[in-house]
Amino acid sequence: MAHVRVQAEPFEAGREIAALAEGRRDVGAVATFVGLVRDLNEGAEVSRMTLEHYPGMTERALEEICAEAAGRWDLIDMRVVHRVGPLEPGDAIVLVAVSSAHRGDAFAACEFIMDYLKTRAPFWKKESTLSGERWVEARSSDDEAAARWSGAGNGRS
Amino acid sequence: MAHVRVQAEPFEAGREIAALAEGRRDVGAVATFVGLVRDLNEGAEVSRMTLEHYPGMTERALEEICAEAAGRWDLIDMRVVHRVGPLEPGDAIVLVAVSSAHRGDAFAACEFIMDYLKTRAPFWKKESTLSGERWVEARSSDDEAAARWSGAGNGRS
Amino acid sequence: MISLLYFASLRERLDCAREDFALPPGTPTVGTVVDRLRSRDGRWSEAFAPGRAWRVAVNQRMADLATPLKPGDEVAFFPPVTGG
Amino acid sequence: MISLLYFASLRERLDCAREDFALPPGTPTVGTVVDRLRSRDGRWSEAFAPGRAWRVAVNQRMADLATPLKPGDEVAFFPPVTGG
Repeated sequence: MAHVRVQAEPFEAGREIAALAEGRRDVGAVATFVGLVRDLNEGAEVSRMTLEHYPGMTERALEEICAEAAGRWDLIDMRVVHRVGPLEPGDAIVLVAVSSAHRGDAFAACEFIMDYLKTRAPFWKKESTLSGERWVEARSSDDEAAARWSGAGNGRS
Repeated sequence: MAHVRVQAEPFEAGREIAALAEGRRDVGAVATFVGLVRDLNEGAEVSRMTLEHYPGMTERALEEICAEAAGRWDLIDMRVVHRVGPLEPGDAIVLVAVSSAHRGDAFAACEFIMDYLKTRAPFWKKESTLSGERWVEARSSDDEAAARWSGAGNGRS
Repeated sequence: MISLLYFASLRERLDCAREDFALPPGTPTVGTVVDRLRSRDGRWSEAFAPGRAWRVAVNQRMADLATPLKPGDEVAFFPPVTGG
Repeated sequence: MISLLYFASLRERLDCAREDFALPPGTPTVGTVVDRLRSRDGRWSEAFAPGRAWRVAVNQRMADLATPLKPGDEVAFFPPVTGG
């Protein structure tokens, strides 16, 4: 049921959110996350960012993450849009939007999908800084964020 | 720093999200919640919904909730838009959007603002159903959601 | 004098949106005013019955029975909120 | 034969995006292939050194050293992901 896209073009968050509610009367909540390129990462000024991905596997990984969210929470629909190629500070990289009857499910699933996307979907960032280009290193905080969701409950107290 | 509006007119989620990121290069995350009118509530079909509010206090309450969020998390900006007057199933009622450098802060603050808005901001819903009009009763689940955030930590495990 | 405001189901039940109210002498609180309102008639005593859920704001900030009042205050009574 | 794919910093370090690879005899696994790659030269042995963080996917699903391989499989090696 999830809608997943990988594209070089910018996306419009409003259009993605509207698509989740359009023509429906049972959606009570849409939780959305938009991730953007910051001009500062780990202390270095970032002038440009290039996103590489693994075509085919990316879409499959995103769909599997959405399917896992659908199994954990009571959701109506989901959309994930991830950009690839060259990006600049201020550009949106990723959008995750989740619709549900109630807000608790929508919030939890949206955060879950982002946390899992950050550790499981095959995208890699290369930054251009004053001291040259560098591949962004994976952060242990992202692993910890994803690990919250494993275990017995849904990762919350 | 928060931008708060109460209005009868529809809002555009995309425009509100864009306003948080426009001309900035330090925003890494925007978490957004949109609440909509459902056609079914507590087992009854809803054909129309009217939102009453307490002019003056509403804006103040929303600003105070945002100020409290700003004190708890590392946030860049916030926007809260709440509609009043007659609404129909499928219409958006409320938008909360929070920008931050990192996603954890944006998600937590957005959910916090919604939970507090639901229990502290003076809005009241009246539903039109097949059996007539009725004021929506406050739900204990909303009190419980808001209570998560009090206590020592930030309400999470 | 103070202003009393009523909202939503409370406004409809009492058939009153707003009234001016003479502040009782002494050191009046929200509780003093509520006692006076309860003594009006069955409709009012029922609306403010001890077991019934209602909320109060003084000068647009959430308050309770112990909140002190002074001339010119705006006191609003309403049911638990249901926005969002 | 199987296909080996390399992404991001691993592709740059090895100067290789894709190659065909003769599947070793017996009951080959990802581990069998990695052992062969490590034996190529210093660049390869360093890229796949035990302490180094890399990930592997077989037919576009996350896998590990024990994952069995069969002819036609697509095996991808890459650093920990950093999207989003």
